Amino acid sequence: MNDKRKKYIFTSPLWIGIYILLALVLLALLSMNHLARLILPYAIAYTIPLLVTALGGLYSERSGVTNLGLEGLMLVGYFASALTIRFTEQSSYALALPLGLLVGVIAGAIFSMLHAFASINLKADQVISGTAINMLASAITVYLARTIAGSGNVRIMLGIIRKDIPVLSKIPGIGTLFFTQTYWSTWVALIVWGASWFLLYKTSFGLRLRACGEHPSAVASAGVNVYKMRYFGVGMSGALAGLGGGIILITYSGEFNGTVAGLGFLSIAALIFGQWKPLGILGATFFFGTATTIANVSQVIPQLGIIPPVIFKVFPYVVTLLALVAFSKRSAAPKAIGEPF
Amino acid sequence: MSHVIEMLNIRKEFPGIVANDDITLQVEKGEIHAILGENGAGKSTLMSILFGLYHPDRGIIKVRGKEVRIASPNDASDLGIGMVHQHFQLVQNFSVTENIILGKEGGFVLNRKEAGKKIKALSEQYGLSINPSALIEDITVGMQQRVEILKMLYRDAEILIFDEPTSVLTPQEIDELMQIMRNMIKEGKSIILITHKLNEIKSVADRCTIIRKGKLVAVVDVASTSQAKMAAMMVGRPVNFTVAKEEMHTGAPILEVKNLNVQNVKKLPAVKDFSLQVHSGEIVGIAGVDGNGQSELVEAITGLRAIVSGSVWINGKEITNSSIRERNEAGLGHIPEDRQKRGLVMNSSLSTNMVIKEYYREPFSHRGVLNQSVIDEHAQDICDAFDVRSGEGIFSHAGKLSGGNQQKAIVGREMALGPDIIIAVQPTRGLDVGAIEYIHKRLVEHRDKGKAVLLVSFELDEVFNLSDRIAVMNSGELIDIVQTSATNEEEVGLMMAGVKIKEAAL
Amino acid sequence: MKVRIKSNAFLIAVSAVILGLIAGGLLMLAIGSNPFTGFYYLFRGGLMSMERIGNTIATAITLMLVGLSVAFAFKTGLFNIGASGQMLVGGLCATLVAHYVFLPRPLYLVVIITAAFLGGAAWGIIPGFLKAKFNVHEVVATIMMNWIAYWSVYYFVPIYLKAPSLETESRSIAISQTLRSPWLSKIFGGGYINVGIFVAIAAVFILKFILDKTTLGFELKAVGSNRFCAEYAGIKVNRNVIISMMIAGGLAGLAGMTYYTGYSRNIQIGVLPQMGFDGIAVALLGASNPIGVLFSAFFFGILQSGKGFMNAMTEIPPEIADTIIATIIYFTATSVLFKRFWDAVGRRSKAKALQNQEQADGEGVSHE
Amino acid sequence: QADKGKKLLKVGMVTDAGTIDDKSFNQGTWEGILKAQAEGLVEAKYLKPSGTTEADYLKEIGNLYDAGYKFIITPGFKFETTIFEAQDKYPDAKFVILDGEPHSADYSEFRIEPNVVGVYWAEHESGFLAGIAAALQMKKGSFGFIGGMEVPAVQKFNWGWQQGLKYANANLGTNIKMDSQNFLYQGTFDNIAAGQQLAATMYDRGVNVIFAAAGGVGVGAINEAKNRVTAGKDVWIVGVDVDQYPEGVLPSGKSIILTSAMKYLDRASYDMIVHELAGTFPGGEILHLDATNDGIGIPLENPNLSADVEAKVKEMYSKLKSGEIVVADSPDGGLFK
Ligand SMILES: Nc1ncnc2c1ncn2[C@@H]1O[C@H](COP(=O)(O)OP(=O)(O)OP(=O)(O)O)[C@@H](O)[C@H]1O
Ligand SMILES: Nc1ncnc2c1ncn2[C@@H]1O[C@H](COP(=O)(O)OP(=O)(O)OP(=O)(O)O)[C@@H](O)[C@H]1O
Ligand SMILES: [Mg+2]
Ligand SMILES: [Mg+2]
Repeated sequence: MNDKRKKYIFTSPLWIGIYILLALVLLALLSMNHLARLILPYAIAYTIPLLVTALGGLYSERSGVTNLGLEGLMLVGYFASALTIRFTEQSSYALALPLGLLVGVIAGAIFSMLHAFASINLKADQVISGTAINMLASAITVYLARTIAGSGNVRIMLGIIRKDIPVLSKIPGIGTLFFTQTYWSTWVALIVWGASWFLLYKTSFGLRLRACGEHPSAVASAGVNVYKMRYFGVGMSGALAGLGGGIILITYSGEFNGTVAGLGFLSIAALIFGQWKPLGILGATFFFGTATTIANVSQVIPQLGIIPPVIFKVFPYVVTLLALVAFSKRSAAPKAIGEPF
Repeated sequence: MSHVIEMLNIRKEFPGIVANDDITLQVEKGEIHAILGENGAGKSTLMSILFGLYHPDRGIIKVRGKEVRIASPNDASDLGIGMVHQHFQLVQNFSVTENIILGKEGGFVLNRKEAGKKIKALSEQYGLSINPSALIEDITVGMQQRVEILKMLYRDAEILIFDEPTSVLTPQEIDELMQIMRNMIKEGKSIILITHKLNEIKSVADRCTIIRKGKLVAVVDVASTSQAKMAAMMVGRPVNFTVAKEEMHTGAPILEVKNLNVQNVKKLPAVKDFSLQVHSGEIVGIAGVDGNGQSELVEAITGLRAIVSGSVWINGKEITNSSIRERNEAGLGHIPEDRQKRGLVMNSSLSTNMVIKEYYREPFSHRGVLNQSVIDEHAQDICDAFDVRSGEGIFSHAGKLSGGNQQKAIVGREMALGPDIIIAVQPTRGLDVGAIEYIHKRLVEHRDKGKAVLLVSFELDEVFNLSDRIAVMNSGELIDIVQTSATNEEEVGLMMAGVKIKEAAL
Repeated sequence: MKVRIKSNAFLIAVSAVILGLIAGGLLMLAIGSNPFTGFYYLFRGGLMSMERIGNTIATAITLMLVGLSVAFAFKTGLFNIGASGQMLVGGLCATLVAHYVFLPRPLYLVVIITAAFLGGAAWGIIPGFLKAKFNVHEVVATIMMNWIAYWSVYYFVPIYLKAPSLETESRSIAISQTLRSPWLSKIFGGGYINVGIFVAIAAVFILKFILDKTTLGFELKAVGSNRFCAEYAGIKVNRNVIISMMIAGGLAGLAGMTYYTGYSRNIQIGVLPQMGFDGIAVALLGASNPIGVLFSAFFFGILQSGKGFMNAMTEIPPEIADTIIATIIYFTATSVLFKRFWDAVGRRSKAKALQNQEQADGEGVSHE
Repeated sequence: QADKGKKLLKVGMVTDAGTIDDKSFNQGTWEGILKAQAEGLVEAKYLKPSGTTEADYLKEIGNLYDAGYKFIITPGFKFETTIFEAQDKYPDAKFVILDGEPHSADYSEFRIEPNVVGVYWAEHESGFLAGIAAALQMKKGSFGFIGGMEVPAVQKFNWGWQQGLKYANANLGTNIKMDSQNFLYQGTFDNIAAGQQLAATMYDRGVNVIFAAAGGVGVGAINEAKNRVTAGKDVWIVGVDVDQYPEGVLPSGKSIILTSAMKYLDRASYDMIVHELAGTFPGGEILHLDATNDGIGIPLENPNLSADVEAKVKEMYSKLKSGEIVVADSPDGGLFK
């Protein structure tokens, strides 16, 4: 669907992402310091948790349930992964990481059922329920971390080792930018992204799910159980947010420390910024990832040092506000979002 | 004689109301069977039960002689039952194909092309001519209805239910629909038709089941029963189809609209170069099919929508760029189209709702501080005068009132403003006969006081009953304004379809 | 009839609180602690001496003002999760006043309150404006504003308010320039209670008055309940959205003032004040009613300030308090359950009353 | 019998920002207390404040005090004003403040009562020794520094580290490159992502050894080093405060922590407890722990340093002790920042 909407494409988040990318490629070619090479791999690493979490939000919101609880769901996955890895890494290091991610996914999905139950069965205010999820998650995970692991922190021994992709990494330019120094979790996330796009837009299941977010009674009258679809949507948001949390752990953080520092909320912003579309989300999260990374490393890059750091730091947030202003006139929000059925 | 459908002794209760009380419906194969009943009589409920959306508290359903349990629309669909709902069940930003195949996609991976072909073929077979790849939001209401019909045909439905299919169509589209129905019968299908329009029943139906307040009244043979008789059975008393109304002398123009151009949500022209005058002492009715710019016209006049060009005047004062409040103060009253969305604050008390346009004025408030007792008195007066009934009086939340009482409250509030002109949009939609009569009477009274009324209605009967003059709108244009006494339904119907009689006559 | 609705909200809040406490008790049991001991020390920690009561009140003051901010926005149908950022900016303005404005006490208080209110209001008005003019979702906008505030304060403080050696916070405010007042401290034996309590309580009643008795409140509530109807009625929806966010921001700004220049004596950088989020809970438990907020702020204040003592006396982690609060909010969100429960109870008792009455009438009058 | 009935000294600790097992400041302090507890000397409890304001700290001190913990240890300079208040408020309690001394909020009054001991460390000496050790072990290469916030203790580590590297280049025949862009303060103690990204960028630029004195930011840097070493690169981290060797351990059993610039926090808290029990609590004093009193140094065991290097560092250590070498606690002499 929506093949007719191409006319706006050049202002879409995807394209903003592509512009940045092109600019970076250009910089990489021009600059002796390989600025882009210094930034891009880490920007991608930072993007991925946002991407999968926003994708989770996409499932939920496309099925018609607002999910403000992504932050909390990420945290649950973050915690469950950390705990699993902490208890298995000694006996089998090779299996610990994938297992940890899996448990994170499951934990996120289970926890999200609280939100599903409240918003689907009880027709509760979804914003409030989502807020409760966030509060519950941050209180309970830290509580459990304290009682199970002894302190608020759960540290793991080693995350994923970055690898160059054979052959592809040898391609000049693109190869060095995208295929060197990658985490395997990044490819998992990208596969999830591709599969989600396929599921949502190319299958009958996706058609039904999206219809639930637009006009649930039409779906019901077509003989499809709207409750089940919405449970699936919310469950996926929990699972993917859990995955996002797990990826934070095994890529750059290496420890559960009781907070995902607003990344869940940022994912919601990316979901809206990306206009509830997989490509848009990819562009929006990539934008956040890159902008934040630039802000973080600007200190060590002399070319960037001349700009006051506060500019870098507020840049992603200001741009998001501006982008939302620019896109506001044609919001693609699912029509029945937040409405109980 | 074989019955394709038998619903025997069906009972369905909702909290506080028995929607179906021991109703029996028998439909023969190859017939068009009409169901007639007042608003809230329980027609839609009965059909929802047949379609598997509700489950009966009691009663048996037989399809082709076999007793069945219909637990979901899927079961209904498997039994060959299809339904076109009163409110279309279409996803606006999906394509025609996607809407039709939803729930019956056949396979996990979508094959839009294949489905599109099948739909095209079906559409040609029944003369529906539809573009499978168009988006619903881009096609007309009539076309949307065809999509609903195709949805049933795509599911190989043998028994087709139409719930008030004509209320959104032009007379010409109605004729086409009737033809499509006859085609379907020829193909061996059976049809259940729900409509409030007796002439339609007369024109296509074979038999008619009449229900009142959830109970079966009679099953009649249409050919041998007069319209008046059917109406009387439906309501339980002889029905007077017209409102008593005296001739009035019209005075100065109260509302003037000059060369108005307005865009719709999608930024397309919705009202084109529209001009109209409404004088004191007259009711002008705007006739037209839903979606031809009436809503945009009203919104432009009332200030809810920006005007592209042209001007609006009340009592000779230009209000084109005035705020909504300034227009209210200039003497404009407005009974909005959607009483739930615009008309009332559902989770506030009636008393709050009754001053929602006047709360800032003396005596309801003084220097920004509300005077609650005066407000309550005012609300009580309106409720008394307009017979608004509710559980907790003026403290009831507006959302707890029945539709008719909500509408009476709104009409009361607007009348209490003492406006020089009232714009009444669909003032009786979804109301029962009693409430309709009441509101019609009040509108005519308003006119009789020398004030003006601009009535917008999709019901030709209502327009003819109330209006002194009729303005016909099609695709945002004013086709013509005619004296009610000098025209008839056929002529107005043609104009609603866009035919300019005057020019055609030339 | 109004009374019934209110008591309904009250019943729901109480039910949620009880269930939250039970959930907390179960968690205590789960780690092998005695919940009664736990709750005993939790509440003792908040209330056992005048000084502790003073500290509890000091915590409640900030919670109350943030709670009012969130509740006020709720009334206009807006969800303000930007209270943290508004607190920071309001707090920063108050801190600047505290450092650079020297006036007689009453005048000084007026200036600092105004400054904090305006600072928070400025931070609230931006999302309000974006919502009104461009329909930008206020949830996203306020989140973005939080981070913009976070980083602005982060870079502003070290440059303009640098302490001699500390990088993590501004230099301290002279005690006479804080909101603490000697006579209050005397009553409460020290503690961080400050004149913010009067600001907070005044805010409760002013808001109550605005919402219930004024045309402004009438408009705000109408916009919040049904903006389409409000628009139709001639109420300027956009203006009200902006006003609502401005006042909400201002209230959060006042909360920032009480936190940074009353409870604390300097503004911390690198921290989004958690209270900005706790205020959501306060507003929800208080059913967005100013009086409700007053009580729920005190209740949460007790939990917040008692948890440390509980932790000192038992093996129960202080996070239990946050868990209780979170559970309460979940139960508030799912209050439909209680509503059904209490309605059923109500029906049954009504039926019973009717029955009794009929019996009293002697001849079981038939209702057919 | 009498021993059992005797009430143990109740020792409380209030943590600074971060958790009790921060592998750094809090943990070091707590380990000393735990040691005393394990020896049956005391009963211990730590409380984590809900914020980092003076009020939050004082509240937890009050909680400990009311719960009977009247010997309270607080790690970090952020407690200076807190203890200034507490020493008067709780005259019958004793306080140890690590890394600071009590003073009023406006710095107008520095006063230490007989119930308080302040402890300072010569972080610059510790950083100096770590610099010597790292330089000697690597011989050549490019070194860097990531600090958390720009606070005195962190700054002194940085300056000492640079002086150590310079000293080794000048006197011990090493060739360590120091580029100003590789010496920086991230600005927080908790941004793990930034720590990882900064370390990655530095390593990409050819830095071999990073001295990370940065709390959670350092955790990110350690993660990055682990990642690179597992991938076969030759990069290192120098730990801070405590022996961070275990933090850098890989599944192979090796650690990426070259050595650590330590200050013996555990020793300080333990010693203070022992003094108190012996009745020799040095109340009212401000202790300066440095090489002369074995308050700083690198770990006793450094699996990643060769025996030669360790011997050489010992030699330097004795020179520090004797005063033959003096390390400046300021950036004078052309140091970065
Ligand atoms: N889901 C429901 N819950 C409660 N009451 C309902 C529900 N659906 C219908 N009703 C009530 O049942 C009665 C019958 O409604 P129904 O929709 O069947 O009437 P109808 O004959 O189709 O009327 P109309 O001509 O207006 O379409 C009405 O009083 C309606 O308010
Ligand atoms: N979908 C629904 N769900 C729940 N209750 C409903 C629903 N529809 C209608 N009702 C309730 O059913 C009752 C009858 O509704 P309906 O709209 O048919 O009113 P009515 O009896 O026709 O009154 P009026 O003549 O004033 O329109 C009302 O109390 C209404 O609140
Ligand atoms: Mg009705
Ligand atoms: Mg109906």
